[in-house]
Amino acid sequence: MLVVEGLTCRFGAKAAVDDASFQISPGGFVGVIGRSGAGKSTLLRSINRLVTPTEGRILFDRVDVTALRGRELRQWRARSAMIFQQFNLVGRLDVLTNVLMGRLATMPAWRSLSQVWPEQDKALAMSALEQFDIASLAAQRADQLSGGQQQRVAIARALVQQPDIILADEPIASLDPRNTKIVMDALLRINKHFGITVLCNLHSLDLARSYCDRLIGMAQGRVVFDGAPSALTDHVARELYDLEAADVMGGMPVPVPEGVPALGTAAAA
Amino acid sequence: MLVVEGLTCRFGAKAAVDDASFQISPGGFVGVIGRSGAGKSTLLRSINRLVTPTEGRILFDRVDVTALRGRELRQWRARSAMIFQQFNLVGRLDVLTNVLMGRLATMPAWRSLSQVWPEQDKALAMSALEQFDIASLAAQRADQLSGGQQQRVAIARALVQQPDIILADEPIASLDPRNTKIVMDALLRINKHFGITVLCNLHSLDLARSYCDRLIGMAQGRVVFDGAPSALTDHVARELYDLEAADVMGGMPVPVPEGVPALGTAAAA
Amino acid sequence: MTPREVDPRELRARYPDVFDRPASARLAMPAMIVAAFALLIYGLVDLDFSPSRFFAGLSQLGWITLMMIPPDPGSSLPIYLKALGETLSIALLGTTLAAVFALPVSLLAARNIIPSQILRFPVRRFLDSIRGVDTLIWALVWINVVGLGPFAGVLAIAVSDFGAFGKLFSEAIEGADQKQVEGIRASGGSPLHEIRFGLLPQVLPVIAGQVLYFIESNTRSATIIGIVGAGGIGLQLAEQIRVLEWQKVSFLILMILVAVAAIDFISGKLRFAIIGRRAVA
Amino acid sequence: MTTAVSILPEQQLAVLNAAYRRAVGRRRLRLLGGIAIVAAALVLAAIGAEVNLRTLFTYFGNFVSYFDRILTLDSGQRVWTDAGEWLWGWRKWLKMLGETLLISYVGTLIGATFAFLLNFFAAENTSPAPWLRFVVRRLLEFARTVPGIVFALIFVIAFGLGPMAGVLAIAIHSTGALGKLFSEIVENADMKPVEGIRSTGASWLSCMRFAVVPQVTAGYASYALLRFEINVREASVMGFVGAGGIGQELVVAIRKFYYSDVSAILLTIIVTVFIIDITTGWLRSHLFGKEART
Amino acid sequence: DDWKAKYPELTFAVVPAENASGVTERWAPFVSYLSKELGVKVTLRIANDYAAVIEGQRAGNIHIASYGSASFARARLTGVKTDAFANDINADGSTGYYSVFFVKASSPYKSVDQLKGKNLGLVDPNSTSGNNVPRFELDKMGIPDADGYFSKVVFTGSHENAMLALSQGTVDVAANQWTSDDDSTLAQMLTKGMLKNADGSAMKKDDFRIIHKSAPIINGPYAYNSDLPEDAKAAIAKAFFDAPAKDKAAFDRLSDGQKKGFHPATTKDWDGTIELIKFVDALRKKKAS
Ligand SMILES: Nc1ncnc2c1ncn2[C@@H]1O[C@H](COP(=O)(O)OP(=O)(O)OP(=O)(O)O)[C@@H](O)[C@H]1O
Ligand SMILES: Nc1ncnc2c1ncn2[C@@H]1O[C@H](COP(=O)(O)OP(=O)(O)OP(=O)(O)O)[C@@H](O)[C@H]1O
Ligand SMILES: [Mg+2]
Ligand SMILES: [Mg+2]
Repeated sequence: MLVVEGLTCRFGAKAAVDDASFQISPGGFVGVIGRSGAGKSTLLRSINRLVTPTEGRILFDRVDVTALRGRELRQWRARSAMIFQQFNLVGRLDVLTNVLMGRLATMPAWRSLSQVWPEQDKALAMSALEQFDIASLAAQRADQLSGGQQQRVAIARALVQQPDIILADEPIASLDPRNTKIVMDALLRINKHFGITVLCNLHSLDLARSYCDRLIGMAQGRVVFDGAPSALTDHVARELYDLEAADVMGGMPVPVPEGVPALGTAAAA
Repeated sequence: MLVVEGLTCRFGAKAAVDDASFQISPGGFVGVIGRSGAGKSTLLRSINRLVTPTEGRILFDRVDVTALRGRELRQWRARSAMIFQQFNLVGRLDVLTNVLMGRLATMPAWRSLSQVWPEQDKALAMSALEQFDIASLAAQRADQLSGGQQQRVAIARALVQQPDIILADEPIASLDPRNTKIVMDALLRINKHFGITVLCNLHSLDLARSYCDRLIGMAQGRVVFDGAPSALTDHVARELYDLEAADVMGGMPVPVPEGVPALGTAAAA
Repeated sequence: MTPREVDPRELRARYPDVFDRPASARLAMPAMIVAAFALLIYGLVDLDFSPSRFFAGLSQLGWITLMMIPPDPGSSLPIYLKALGETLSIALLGTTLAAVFALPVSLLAARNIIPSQILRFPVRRFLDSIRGVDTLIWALVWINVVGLGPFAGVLAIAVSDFGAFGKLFSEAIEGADQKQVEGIRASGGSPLHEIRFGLLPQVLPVIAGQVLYFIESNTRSATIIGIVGAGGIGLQLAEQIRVLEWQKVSFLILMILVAVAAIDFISGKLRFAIIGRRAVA
Repeated sequence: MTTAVSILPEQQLAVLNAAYRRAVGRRRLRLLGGIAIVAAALVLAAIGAEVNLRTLFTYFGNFVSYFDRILTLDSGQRVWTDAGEWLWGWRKWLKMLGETLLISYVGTLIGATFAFLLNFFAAENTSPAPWLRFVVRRLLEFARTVPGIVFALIFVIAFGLGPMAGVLAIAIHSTGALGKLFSEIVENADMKPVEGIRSTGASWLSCMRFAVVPQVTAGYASYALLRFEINVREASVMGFVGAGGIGQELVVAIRKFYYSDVSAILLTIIVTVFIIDITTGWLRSHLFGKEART
Repeated sequence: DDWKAKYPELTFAVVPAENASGVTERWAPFVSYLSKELGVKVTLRIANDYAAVIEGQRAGNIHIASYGSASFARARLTGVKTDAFANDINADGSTGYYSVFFVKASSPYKSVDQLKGKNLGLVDPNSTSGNNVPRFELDKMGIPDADGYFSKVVFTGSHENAMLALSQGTVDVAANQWTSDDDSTLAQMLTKGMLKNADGSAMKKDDFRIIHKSAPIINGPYAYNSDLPEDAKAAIAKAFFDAPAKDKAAFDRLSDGQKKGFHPATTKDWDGTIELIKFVDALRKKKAS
């Protein structure tokens, strides 16, 4: 059970997240939607405690995550795996080592520092890579991969953490349809099979509606929508994205434009 | 008229693009689709001459782009604007200056090096930013922006180049639906109004079908499909993505999965 | 997701080079470390390091330190302050000159700007030679031109730091992120633009740090400024050490420490103004 | 000309431009202020340093005079016409160079090791606590500010005369110098990978090992090798403890005006610097690996 | 006075003495006295290295210099056009100092010939009293090859280090400089309490013994540029010799009243030193071959 109470994160004067409150019961698959700059990434980062909230509390299974320190904080981070929008891989390490980073919290320091990885951890990492079709790249440096390949490495790293909750920040932004499906299915599978909570920023409303049990809509740092995907009416979506409803809800298959859209329509909408 | 003849780009032993040939007539809006690692980015980069092709030729309006050097090469780059998958902004410069980088080729060196930008260039850059809703961020450093904001800055930079052809590498990967629409509409508008050729890598087949006149499908560096969107049959798409046709063609609104997909289906598909 | 689902043996068979890396790959790094330490141990033995002597001497270590307490400038404080000011200005001017000349040359020595090994080679060897020539020699050379005095010190510092900056700057440039440069190149920017807008913003904090460090280092060290007859704080310090005035020595060291800390502070401020504040670990 | 962007109406532009100018103006003002201060300081320094460009240009011809002399043998011929006479002491010099290299190696390695251990505490973006950072930074400043001679003298009194005292002094100074430079490299590193690893619950140590170290090793290597080079040339401390080596030999030749010896010893040192620099280049390209994909 | 028009400014270069502090303060009053006497501006330059002074005089932009004996000889030998005109008179009226061999008083050694196979501590290769003269003296005693005669000859780095090494037993005999019982490196170190017995108690003068004293080494000269006009040279020399009388305060400041005045001298007075330097130079290549 993840409880977020009055969470606020400020950068200088700007509140990236502003008094957000919600609860997620175990095993939920929750999508976070909203415009660019709405504070979605910051919300996820503050749950993982990469950003220290300015105000408010985060509880997980009745433990106050906001108050954790030292070893316990690290254990919380290990339990809440994060997938970053910009991958955050270590470019100069090879792919396998990048994935093995997900196992760091489980092994004694001497093992990891001397890079003597346990056999079963290596096997776990390899199978995660194989699951996303990139096991053959295991020995390559991460900064030589294509965008989609890097994204999949980052997802594999999160999965080998064997977390209780996954915080995914646009995990499919750079993926092709096949990999989008592989990744979303994998998230769904571990969510349903193992009861792992998933909190996922998504830009595609259609994906969000297909996969999520529940959606949280953000605008300018505030939670402005919280409910089942079916409750996301045209009206709400229009508010959320500041757009003509048809453009959002019809999904991406925008009717092939007849005339050329004038500049004004988009910019002034 | 862009003509690509037998283009091959090798990195070591690996051919990222392998003997690709096609022609694009002026004013075309062509989508490049294919799996991750298929060579889409490398294709675009070699047209802009950021990667030197190992073999083959690229002609634009009968000029051999592959043979250009020095000043002429720079002018070709200015004419073929590139939008990068990872934005490639200068993180420590402010947003407006980043956009003004698109005007470098048009002004004498002393002006740009001393950062005395012509008024009309500033106006152009500001208008481009405003068109994408981020004029208010003009004075911020690029590395402080959210992912989607950065992407829009990168697109603005490409547009102010006032190019003859736009090479867009997944320009909407990190964008929300509203901005996706704004950006794709902007590309469409300049394509249709001003006859600027657009060559655009896309992961969303639906978007590709909605906006493009023609699609080029790549797999393992080779061009395996070239035709109108309507010619992209289930069969071809399946080959291209190595997937069940329904998953690709139905567009992203995957039917809400009933059972949990087993690991095998995705990985072995 | 869990290892149970995949048979490790099967995985192992499929990716042998991941699980059983060849001995040469596995042992290369440890072998290099062992070799480095073997040479260290050999050096320690060869240089008469003996732990017994070390520990026997430890007890005596505090002795001079005790003589240094309390630091006391005697009546020379105004002279010391003036000397510190002189040294600072010579160091500032000399180092700035060196940096101004080194920046363009360092571009010629950087691999990502001049890919041709043949063109880079002479530039790098030129920089090496300048560094190889002792600062004492540069001082003598400049004395022949401008005579004894602080100006000769400025020039000597400028030349010898030029060699070091050329090397350091070029290596900072080689480490820069190519993506940003490519962004400029793709919009038709000339090589000059790539450097000005793509590279400089990235390497500026590194360069600023290095320049400030060299100013600090030149302030600390006595050699050139003292040799060319420009006085300075280093001369005062060398003198007090020579005549064993420990309290004055410690006072001078404290003064220099304060100056060094001040430069360190400015350096930090400046670099972070360029880098921009970021999440702190 | 093609226009991909339509210019906004005058009025709207004016508002946006004004906002931009306001935001940038403050920054630009501060920058100009900074430049003005630096310029003023440089002018003051130039006056204080008795800069005299007229003398410089009038007598610039004398620049070669010293080099002219050190490249001349006692017999009045150029040094390279009689290599045997010029390099008469090569056996001795090579032996001294070898000793010096060993001393410098030991001193630099010990110093670099301590600098490596300390620098993460001194860097703003990786230091676990501000007070620790403050303490370590002051410690490093102390280590490089106290003159090597003072340390050498203390060590001579404590441990007796011999290379040990000099090596320790070099090691301490190297720790201070490298510690600061290393920490600056760390401060310039990309923090995204650190965040990536931290989010997996890794300890501070693991974050340093896996996210920071891979990014900074190349920079460390080049600073450490530069310091090695400086320590090879460094004569004063080692001369002071009676283990002069090649640096001391050079200084003696300079002071006794054994001109051709000066150039001959310089030659050995310059060749050594060449080798070190080439090694640096090789090591760095090795550490950076194949150029990262852009 | 046409030389003043040609030389509106004279540069006076000084290298700090090994055992005195505050060179600047010491010399400033004297230089302003010179300036007043000569009627032209005199600039004081304190260089930390004789090589710099020699190069400066060679290039002609140092007009007056205070040299050490050996460095003056060196300057002459390398063709610098400089002429000596005076040197210092010590408190006891002498114009020189000595290089001596110290041993510990508790040791049995009474003369150098008892020290065959023992360890010798020299100062540094450049030191007159700590290297050049000792080698010259040994040569005169019939020991041309010190490195073969003693089991080890070490450069200790400084005069202080040589005494330290002797007190710690690292060397059995140490060369050092000595003017009188109250004026030597040893005396200075004893006052500072820098020399200690193994038990930590301070050592005394009686704990050391001098077993050999060299011929006097003449105090270093004051020299002017040979190219200066004769009347300028005369004016400079006169200003020096008049100093103790005309501006006693400024003169006494130079040595805290330890020196009595300037002794007229000519370049010839350093012929002996030049011989010494030639001897040392001859050793250079002999040792290697
Ligand atoms: N470190 C920071 N310093 C200053 N401002 C920041 C920082 N991080 C985020 N912001 C600002 O906070 C706001 C929210 O950013 P965030 O990255 O959470 O947006 P987002 O919803 O993830 O957007 P996107 O969909 O484009 O990724 C943005 O306006 C951003 O500019
Ligand atoms: N500089 C390089 N060095 C080595 N290999 C490279 C380099 N650039 C690309 N590659 C390889 O070439 C192949 C094609 O890469 P490319 O970036 O063109 O793929 P893509 O189609 O854009 O994929 P994505 O959709 O994931 O961005 C990949 O396997 C990649 O690993
Ligand atoms: Mg985001
Ligand atoms: Mg790509």
